[in-house]
Amino acid sequence: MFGLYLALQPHGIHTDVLITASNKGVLLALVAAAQTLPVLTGGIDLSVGAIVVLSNCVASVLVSGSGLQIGFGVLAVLGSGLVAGLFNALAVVVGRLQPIIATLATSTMFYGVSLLVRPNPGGNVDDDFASAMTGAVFGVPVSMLVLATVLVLLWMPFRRSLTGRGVYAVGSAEASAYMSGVKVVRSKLAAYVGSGLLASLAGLLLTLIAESAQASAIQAGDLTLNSIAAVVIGGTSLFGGVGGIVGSILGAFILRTIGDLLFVLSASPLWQPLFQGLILLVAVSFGALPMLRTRNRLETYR
Amino acid sequence: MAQSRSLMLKDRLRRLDLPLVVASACIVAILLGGSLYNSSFLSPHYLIQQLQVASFLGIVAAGAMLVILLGHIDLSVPWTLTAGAMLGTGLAGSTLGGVEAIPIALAVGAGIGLVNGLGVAFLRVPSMIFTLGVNAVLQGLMVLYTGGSAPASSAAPIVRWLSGGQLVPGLPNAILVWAAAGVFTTVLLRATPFGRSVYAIGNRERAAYLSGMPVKRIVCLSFMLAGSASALAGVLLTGYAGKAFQGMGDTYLLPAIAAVVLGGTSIAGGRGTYTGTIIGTILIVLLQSMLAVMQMPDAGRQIIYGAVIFVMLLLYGRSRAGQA
Amino acid sequence: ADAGQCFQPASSTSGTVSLPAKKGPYRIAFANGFIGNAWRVQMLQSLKAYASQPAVAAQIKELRIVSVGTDVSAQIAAMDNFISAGFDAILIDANSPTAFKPVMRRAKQAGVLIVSFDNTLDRTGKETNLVQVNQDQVAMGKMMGDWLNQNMKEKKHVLEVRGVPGNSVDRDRHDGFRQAMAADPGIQITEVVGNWDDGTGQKAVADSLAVNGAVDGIYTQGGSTGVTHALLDSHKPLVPIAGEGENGFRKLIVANAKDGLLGESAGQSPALSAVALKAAIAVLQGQTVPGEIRVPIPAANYKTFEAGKNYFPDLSDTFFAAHDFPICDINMTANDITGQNAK
Amino acid sequence: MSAAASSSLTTERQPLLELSDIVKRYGPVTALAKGILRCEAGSIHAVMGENGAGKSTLIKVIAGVVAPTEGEMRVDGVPVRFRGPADAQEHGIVCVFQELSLLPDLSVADNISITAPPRRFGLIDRRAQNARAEQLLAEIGCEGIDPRERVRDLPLSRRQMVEIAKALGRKPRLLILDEATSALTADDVARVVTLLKRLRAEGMAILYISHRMHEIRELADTCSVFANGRHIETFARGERSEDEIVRMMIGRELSQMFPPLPVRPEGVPAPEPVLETRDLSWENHLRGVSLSVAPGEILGLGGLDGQGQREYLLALFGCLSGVTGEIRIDDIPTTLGSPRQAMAEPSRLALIPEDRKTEGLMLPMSVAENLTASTLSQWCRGPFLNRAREREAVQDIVRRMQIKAVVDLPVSTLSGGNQQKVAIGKWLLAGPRVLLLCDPTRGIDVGTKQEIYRLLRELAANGTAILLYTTDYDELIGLCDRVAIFYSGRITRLLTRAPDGSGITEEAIISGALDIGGEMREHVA
Ligand SMILES: Nc1ncnc2c1ncn2[C@@H]1O[C@H](COP(=O)(O)OP(=O)(O)OP(=O)(O)O)[C@@H](O)[C@H]1O
Ligand SMILES: Nc1ncnc2c1ncn2[C@@H]1O[C@H](COP(=O)(O)OP(=O)(O)OP(=O)(O)O)[C@@H](O)[C@H]1O
Ligand SMILES: [Mg+2]
Ligand SMILES: [Mg+2]
Repeated sequence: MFGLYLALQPHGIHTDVLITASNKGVLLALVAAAQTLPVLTGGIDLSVGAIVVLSNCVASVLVSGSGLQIGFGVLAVLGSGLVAGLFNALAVVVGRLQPIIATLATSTMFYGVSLLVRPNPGGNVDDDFASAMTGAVFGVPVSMLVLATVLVLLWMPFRRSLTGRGVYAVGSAEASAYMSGVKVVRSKLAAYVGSGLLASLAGLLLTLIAESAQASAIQAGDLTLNSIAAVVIGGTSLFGGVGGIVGSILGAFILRTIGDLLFVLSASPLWQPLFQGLILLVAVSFGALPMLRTRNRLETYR
Repeated sequence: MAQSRSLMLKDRLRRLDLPLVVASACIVAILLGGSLYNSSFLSPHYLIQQLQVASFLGIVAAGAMLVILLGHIDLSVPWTLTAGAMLGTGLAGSTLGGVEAIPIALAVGAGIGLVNGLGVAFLRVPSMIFTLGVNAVLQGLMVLYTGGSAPASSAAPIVRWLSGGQLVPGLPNAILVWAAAGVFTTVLLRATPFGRSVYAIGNRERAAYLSGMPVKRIVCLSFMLAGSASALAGVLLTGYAGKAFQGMGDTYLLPAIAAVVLGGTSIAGGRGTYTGTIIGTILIVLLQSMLAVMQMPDAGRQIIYGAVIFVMLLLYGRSRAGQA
Repeated sequence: ADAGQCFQPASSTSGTVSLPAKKGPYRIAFANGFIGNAWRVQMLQSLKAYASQPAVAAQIKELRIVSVGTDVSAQIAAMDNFISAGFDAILIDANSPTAFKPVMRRAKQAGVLIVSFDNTLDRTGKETNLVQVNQDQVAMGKMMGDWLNQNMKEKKHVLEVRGVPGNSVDRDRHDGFRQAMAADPGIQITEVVGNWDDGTGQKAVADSLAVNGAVDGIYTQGGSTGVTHALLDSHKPLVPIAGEGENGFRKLIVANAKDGLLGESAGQSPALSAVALKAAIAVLQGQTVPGEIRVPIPAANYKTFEAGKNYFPDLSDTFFAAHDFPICDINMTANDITGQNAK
Repeated sequence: MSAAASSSLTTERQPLLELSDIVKRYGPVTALAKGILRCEAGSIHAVMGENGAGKSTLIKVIAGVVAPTEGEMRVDGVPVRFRGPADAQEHGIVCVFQELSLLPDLSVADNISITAPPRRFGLIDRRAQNARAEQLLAEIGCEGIDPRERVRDLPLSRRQMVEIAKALGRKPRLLILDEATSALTADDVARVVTLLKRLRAEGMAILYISHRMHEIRELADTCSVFANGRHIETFARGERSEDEIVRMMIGRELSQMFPPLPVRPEGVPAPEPVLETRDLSWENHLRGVSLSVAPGEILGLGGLDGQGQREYLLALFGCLSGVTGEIRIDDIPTTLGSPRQAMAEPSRLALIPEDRKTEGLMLPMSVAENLTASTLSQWCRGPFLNRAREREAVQDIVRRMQIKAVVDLPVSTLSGGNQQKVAIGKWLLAGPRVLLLCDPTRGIDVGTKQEIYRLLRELAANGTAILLYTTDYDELIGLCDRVAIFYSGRITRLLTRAPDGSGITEEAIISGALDIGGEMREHVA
């Protein structure tokens, strides 16, 4: 689909198009990746969007000044995501709250904090750093490199680690996992904290793209919903235990491309939302096809 | 036997009443706390007004709860509500004085619900994601509808009467409509095979299917009822706000879910009562309203709102082990 | 009326924009953000209505419109797409006032004209290719405040219904209003958040009236119809109310003015999109226009309301009555706009 | 306790595990009132008791899944309190739980080394892990299972073998099997038995729970009997006759296990079949099954596990799509597209599914609600449920089936046996013409088993046609009028009981199950 979109570009593939397309694609991809971890445990994180916005606001305050200050700023941003994620994790693991509703509550709080950090839109972000991170090296968008790094250095090892497999185990059958001596607590903690971390990375990227921040509840909500859509399109089961981040990243790019198709197929503005909605609906329904194929009706019931 | 009866009593307490008790206590606490800030939080006028506003959310929550009991969720509430309101007002002629807005809205809601139901029950797309897509489609349709044919949007007098008028002096009719919806929901859930099946499906869909329950039909029906509930709330809302407008449903999705869960319904399905949902609704509405009129930066509002819900959940919203 | 009157500078210091003249007709794009409310829909329709007027249509080879939703990065990407697709000018209604510095740089390099309106951008000073078309939000807030000051019987207690928190338009209108109110420090001002949304506004005002008691005047940034209904339903004395430009609001004022519901209605006009297009064409033709264009605020009040002219009994409540700018030669009738079918 | 018994217990050797007066309460329910146990290295200790006796609870305490309410537990004489299963495993105590603890979405290999996989550079080494799984599976004679396969795709019996392999992989000092053989076929059981004997020889302590007397007879060195949560007696093998044991367990004599078979008087013609299938086929699990069952007869479906018996029952009950062939009810071709259709007139089928926890019951709902789940419309007045009538029916069935339960408590609080009774009782209320049962006595104690056999015979006598799939040869021989042996989706033998009672013999069943004589066909996975 992405290819189709690029191919349909009236003026061929232009690096700026590539860069901005990948920037916004990677942004959603990171949020989708963040969403994937809790979903794999059979949970969900409705606060990823809020965490993105929160770290966006934090970054717009801290990522400026000398190289050292920028470095600390970045760490602080990731830290904010880490703390938010930890908060969710404790709510789910220690508080034993249903993730969907617990993160619903925390997202409101995170948004509130974002408003504290940034009551009015704005912020000063180091131009050079921003343009460096949102530019390209040898024609490869830096954001893509960041994404690749996350995949290779974080996800792949994690998936092969005991805790990582614990995440799948818990999502597959929590009671059995517990009975088999799987480190239930550790795995769940890892999932939600990791989610917060990736979300804050997305928030950082957003800040560098926009060189500013705005505490927008709408954007938080949209990001969360899109992340869930991307995860599902990417083939991760909302019941947990099946799927992975790679799929979600593809899902994110597909989702973004759905939006971009509007540029090439110039639809009348009033029809655009309808088209996008329909394509989204079709896209998410594709995941259902295997279900339709099973001949044993029992298997289609939980 | 006597011992066993005391058993089931304890069990009842453990299963249902704790949320109701805590939530009710919380309502009282909020009111008292508020009355320290401003005594008129206890004035009948204010309280009635809250009930009137709560009736819209309460009706939406009735539908949301039905779907949640099945172990599903309906994220298409915002634009189902809006579509019901806009089409209801837009398509209603003046012949019957606009009262046909209600059947139209109910039909629209049921239609949308049917689409949701078919997608969830037959295509087996996870409800969370399918209803999300349907919501997007509906937004597109409504944009097209407003843009295409600038439709009439002001509520007919009779619709205004239905939500603002007072059949019983001092009591806005919206509250009566809510009461009716409440009775309907409760009877449906407690005293009909349909209701029993809803709980069964929510607990173990496969066992329900093997017990010969018409699982798919019940899922579809539930989504249709939920859609109609949202649409009905939409019409009442036009009556209250005087007009139907895009985005009028945006502020109802999350509060509805919160109300259902704070009312003690398990988000995983299979457990919960509408009585609880009513209390949860009132709790949410009061909380929102009081925070709205207290003079404080919006950041504070958001944090307090989230924190209160969070603490309530900690008090009784926990999933028991073994349920895993 | 010539363009000069239309393109009034915000201030003498706000500079001008002129680019080397290009030969028309032009390829112009509009990167819209959110679309899910009546104002946005009417704004799009006004744009198309204006663009389809023969004189204007002659100047336009292509008018490409996309609505990208609320996501900042998506809107930035949209602009980059248009830049690289070689459009002559790009209109935007920005999702964020501050998020576009980088893409503005790229537009400047590519020599593409950017015209932002409604939700405009915070200038950094470097943008020589940016024209901003708006109504002065601060002035609008101040205008409302002043009108209330003149029309309130007593001046003890005022209710201010604010917009979406964290949004710059809300910030500006609020500042303007407070400037006006500062004239009389004795006034107690109660604030509630209305999100520019009828439902939210109505609920907030109803509750505030019930709890904090009657007021002497109300200023609402938006959702005026809902706010007015709240006042009408509250059984409290009707007081002057300053609000937005919704047709429904004006209907209510007309209906209840005799009972003391005096009303001032000045709104963000959806026709700003048309003015923006007009400005874009002007600059592309080589004219020099102010960098910060401030179109007159289309205000009307209970004295000046006139059916069929500035309010429309038979049109939808959600229609925004301030739909034209005569001095800009933008005089589409309400029907021109609503008649714009979806094709 | 008899002198003999006590003397056999006073061994000077240090016991590996010792429990004294363990108590476990779940809120109001006392699951275990007096848990006493003593396990020694190199010996197999069998725990017996009827359903709800507290065996599983005892096991869960030992395995650290639940913390005891009272009492002390000693490992190598040292008092211990486990924080969780992980903790118990540190002490070398490994358990195969009655409710399997496998992870359906993970591969067999993943499951087998779930906690301690082979690693390279700190990361899980897939290849080594598969090799390890293969070797462990081979040890228990399951070369057939592919380590890469998802557990979800395995039949229950295979899963139990995987579960056992998983337990072995943890090099336990004390291995606990809680009804781990309940779903296994005879030859799998044989494999497990030889394995356990070897492990005992290697000095492992084994705690073995089963309702199958002959397994215990063959394996156990020591036996402990539990009844309603209390330890009754512990004795060495051969000290007690089986009748004595049964009496200890269920507190009464157990007369003949199977009810007497009916004898049809001369001249009375055999009744017309109510249900008949003509070469019924589905995917590659059913390959043209033609069979018919008449009112009053119990037709057994035998053969190795997973030869299509399950699918046959599911097909009849409308759970499979794409079934070819013909189903005739009263000799009229009928389509059964869903359970709803199957249970309606004229067929009036009922299915007691294989897995009561996920298919038969809605565990969190009350016993009463479960019992009436299939017949709601019967208890309606107008559109509304008539609680009084519903209650009556429930009380009646509870009495009739002697279900030990408070009807308003969640069915999850019942023991396995009583849960199964509820699953069956639900369908008795529907008064089916044809009753399909899928291994209904799995994990059920002798007493309850006998009740169920009586019940089935009684139903048959009243004109119900019964199709019974079971892995237990004794049931086929003792209970069934005819037995159809399945092999890779076909029927290889149809055994009919001769008037002299012969015709259905262990030899016939086994040779049919292995398709000896029939041309060999590929085995269906
Ligand atoms: N039956 C059960 N089913 C599912 N989860 C359970 C069950 N019983 C307990 N738990 C959860 O598992 C937690 C203990 O799990 P576990 O023993 O894996 O901790 P842990 O991960 O080993 O701790 P750490 O990571 O610090 O070593 C309990 O706190 C509880 O939340
Ligand atoms: N989680 C629980 N809550 C309440 N009661 C329970 C729970 N688990 C078990 N029980 C009760 O404890 C008693 C013993 O249960 P347990 O499973 O140990 O019996 P069992 O000997 O294993 O029976 P079976 O042979 O059927 O497995 C039963 O009466 C059961 O109802
Ligand atoms: Mg047991
Ligand atoms: Mg048990």
